[in-house]
Amino acid sequence: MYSDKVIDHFTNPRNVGEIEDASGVGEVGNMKCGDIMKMYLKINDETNMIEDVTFKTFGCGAAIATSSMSTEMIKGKTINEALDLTNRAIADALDGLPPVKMHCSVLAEEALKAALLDYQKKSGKNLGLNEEDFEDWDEQ
Amino acid sequence: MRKVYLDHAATTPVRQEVLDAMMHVFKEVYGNPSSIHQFGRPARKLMEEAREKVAKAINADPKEIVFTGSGTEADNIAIVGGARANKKKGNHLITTVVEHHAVLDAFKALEKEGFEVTYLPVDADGRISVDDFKNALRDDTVLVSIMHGNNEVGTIMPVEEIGAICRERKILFHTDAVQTVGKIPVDVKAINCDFLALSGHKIYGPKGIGVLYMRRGVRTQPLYFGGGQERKLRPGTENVANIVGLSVAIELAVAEREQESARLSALRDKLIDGILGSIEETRLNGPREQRLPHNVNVSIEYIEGEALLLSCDMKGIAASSGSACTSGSLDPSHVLMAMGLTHTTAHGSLRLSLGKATTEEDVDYVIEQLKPIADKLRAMSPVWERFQKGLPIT
Amino acid sequence: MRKVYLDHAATTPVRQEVLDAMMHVFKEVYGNPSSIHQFGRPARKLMEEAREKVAKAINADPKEIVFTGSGTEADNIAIVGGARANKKKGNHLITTVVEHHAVLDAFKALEKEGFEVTYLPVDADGRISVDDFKNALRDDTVLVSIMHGNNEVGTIMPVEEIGAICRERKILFHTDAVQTVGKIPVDVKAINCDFLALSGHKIYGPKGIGVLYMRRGVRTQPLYFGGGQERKLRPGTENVANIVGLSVAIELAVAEREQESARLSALRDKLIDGILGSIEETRLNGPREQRLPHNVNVSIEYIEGEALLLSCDMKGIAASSGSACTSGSLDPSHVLMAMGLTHTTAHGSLRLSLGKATTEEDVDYVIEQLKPIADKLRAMSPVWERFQKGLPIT
Ligand SMILES: Cc1ncc(COP(=O)(O)O)c(C=O)c1O
Ligand SMILES: Cc1ncc(COP(=O)(O)O)c(C=O)c1O
Ligand code: FES
Ligand code: FES
Repeated sequence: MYSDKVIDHFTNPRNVGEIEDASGVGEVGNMKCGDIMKMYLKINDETNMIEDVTFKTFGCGAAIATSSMSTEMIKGKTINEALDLTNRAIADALDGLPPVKMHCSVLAEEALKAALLDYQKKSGKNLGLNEEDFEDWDEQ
Repeated sequence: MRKVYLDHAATTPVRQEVLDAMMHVFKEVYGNPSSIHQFGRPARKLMEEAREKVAKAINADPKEIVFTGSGTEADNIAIVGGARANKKKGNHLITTVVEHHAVLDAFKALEKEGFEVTYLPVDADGRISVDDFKNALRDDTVLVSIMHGNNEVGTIMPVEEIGAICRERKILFHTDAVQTVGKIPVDVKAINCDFLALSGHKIYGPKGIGVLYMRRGVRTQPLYFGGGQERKLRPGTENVANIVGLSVAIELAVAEREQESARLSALRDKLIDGILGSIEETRLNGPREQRLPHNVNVSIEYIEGEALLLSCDMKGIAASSGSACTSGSLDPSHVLMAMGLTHTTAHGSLRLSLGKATTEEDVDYVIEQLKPIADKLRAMSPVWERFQKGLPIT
Repeated sequence: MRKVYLDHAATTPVRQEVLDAMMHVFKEVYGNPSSIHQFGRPARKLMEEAREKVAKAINADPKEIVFTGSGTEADNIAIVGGARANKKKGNHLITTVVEHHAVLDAFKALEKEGFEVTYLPVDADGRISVDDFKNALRDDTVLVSIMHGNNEVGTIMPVEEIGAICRERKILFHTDAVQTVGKIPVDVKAINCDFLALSGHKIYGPKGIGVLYMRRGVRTQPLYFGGGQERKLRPGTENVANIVGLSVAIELAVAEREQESARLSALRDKLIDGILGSIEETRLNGPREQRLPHNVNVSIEYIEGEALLLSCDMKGIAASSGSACTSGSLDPSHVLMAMGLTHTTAHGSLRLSLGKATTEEDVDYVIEQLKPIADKLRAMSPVWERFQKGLPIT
């Protein structure tokens, strides 16, 4: 059912935890199954570099694995690079997900964007993120 | 690694005695039971002997036994066939909210055909109240279906009381005994049922075979059409090997029931106590008393069922969960929700169903393994974080 | 005494390769395919591999394969489900008078629901005419079911022509290929069918398993309700052992088809010629050409089928008959009657269906034994007496 990579990230999830003085925190619930993902970002205000990222997830194996993979994919990257990350790219990086589990990868993308939105608010920078877009997107 | 199969409520391995009997059929008795020649006659004979065994196991008459292709088929012929065949007597049906989908979806289909259905609620233990049942009865109630024992939380229903009331009022009463046969006494006379459904693969028999008990004189109608097999209720060449297999399985299950159920009940209680005692914020789903001997169902709060199952699987422990994430569907188990659990609690449910091969060592192993699994998943859980910080959990 | 099983059209023994595959499932892969743990996953995998094998055998896509509990179920889901699901497109259905009861009785049930059914007649060989079919077509024809090969007399139907017409007019076309797979090519693309039914136990697979081929995009609806198995079309825990068994059976049947069918055709013709040549007043039922390779059906005039079967049985020969006396029912075979046989001729019919184990010696033995049997029964027959005296026979 799950690829070896999914199982690896599920069994040994990377970057689990909280960041005390996070630059941005995003928590989203995927309404589809009532699962929750929370992402913490530590961003360098000068370089726009994501220096640290952690997550916590209440969800299935796919949800945990995509959370873990997404943190690996953005750690050390810039905000702009992180903004380009899609759930499909995360799923691909895990060698794919079963069709019924694709929606779980949306959770990871959403949590990241929510954390960046929080950073946008806190930092006053304009990342081009827009709260309403979010809600629309959430319902899709 | 140790392998601990604790999903006997989902399906069981075929026991050796059953396999041997089936092998005999495959190798020696391959004729069609409808054929009158020397290859067909022994097949017919074996089939009728099997019917006698099944009848005896549930205190019925062989003429009251219909072999079907699954437990689902037996439920459907009783409910859908029974309601349709007796439509002119009334339009109202009663069942419960915690039935297996083979029953629930049959009633949903009947609703679309114009029947009115009352779905009885359950209490926190998953049990209906006989008073609710009495209040639901109407003059036009024709058929009632209440499961004998619940497949998810092991709750035993008061079917004898329901049966007595139905018999008195001449209302057809079906009970789904798929989970109870071989675990608690299943006696069609004591239950006073008109229909009863069984399945082979829950009692160490083969998959793809079921039994419909149908009391003499009761009417139903087939859902499939074809040859005259099984009194036209289940047309198609009879699956002799599976019929024989099921009969051996049920005979042994009933013979061993008392002793095995006592053994399982003790293991069950040890497992429940072990889990509740070692992992904080854990609750038992379903009752302590009047619970099927092989069923353990606990919610380990603030973690999600599929993740729990996968973690257990990696330790060799096979279980199941009422979490929606297991199936990728929207809602968690309708049974747990009907019992009043919140979404999160239902999501964190774990069903461990014990069986013939389960040992005390298995139980110890599970108790020992479950705690670190729960700790690890909770460390990842934002809901656990909220709980620990005393924040509200939605 | 020699034992000659010539009732392969009724059912076949399970071949060793199939048994071995099934045994592997019974012993090693007993999980429920819906379970996500290490016991369930291999079961799911085997099931999906089986689906691929079956798809390949009939030139379909694995997504188009639905496992059912029998050939009867496959026929019913296609016909009853297909007609009901497409009811708003039209109310008229077409089939033939010589279908198996699994098809015929499904249409009878649909008539009771308000559908109009045209039953196409057949010629003396048991074959429908394509012109009759064209004439029967109406603007509101929604579903057609024409069997691929007849189980009683071996007639092969012009399904490719029917299929092409149906496809062009967007009418659903089902064909019952229970008797043809492994005997003649069964290719869903060549036949242009929307549905096709198969059964395991006619091809040296187990009883109690069937396949419904369902072309992508085609709609039907279930007749039973329950779990989500087989896209909700056949709910109930999957019979993994039988599914795997059927897949091995069909793979081998198709691989061996050409060679085995050539062998059987030669034996079949030898048997036909031998019987017709040695016993006077005997006729072949069904065609000489375009006949299934394993089917012999002869009427030995002026004797009755059940008596004939019993006599054969005493000589170790297992066969079947279209006589009403075999089943104790009133009318002899609807197939033979539809072909224009008189009651007496239909009563004296004998079906000998050949299979893998049939040898030339078996054929010789039957030819040799049949003559004295016929003589003996005719000596007892008042009808034979009338015939010999040149008196009219009613
Ligand atoms: C032509 C035909 N259709 C359907 C069936 C029914 O198959 P099953 O016995 O698997 O239900 C049979 C055999 O009995 C058959 O010969
Ligand atoms: C209570 C109950 N009823 C019905 C069924 C359906 O039985 P089967 O899988 O044989 O169709 C099951 C098991 O799946 C069950 O647990
Ligand atoms: S988080 Fe629920 S299905 Fe993945
Ligand atoms: S003569 Fe006895 S059934 Fe026909």
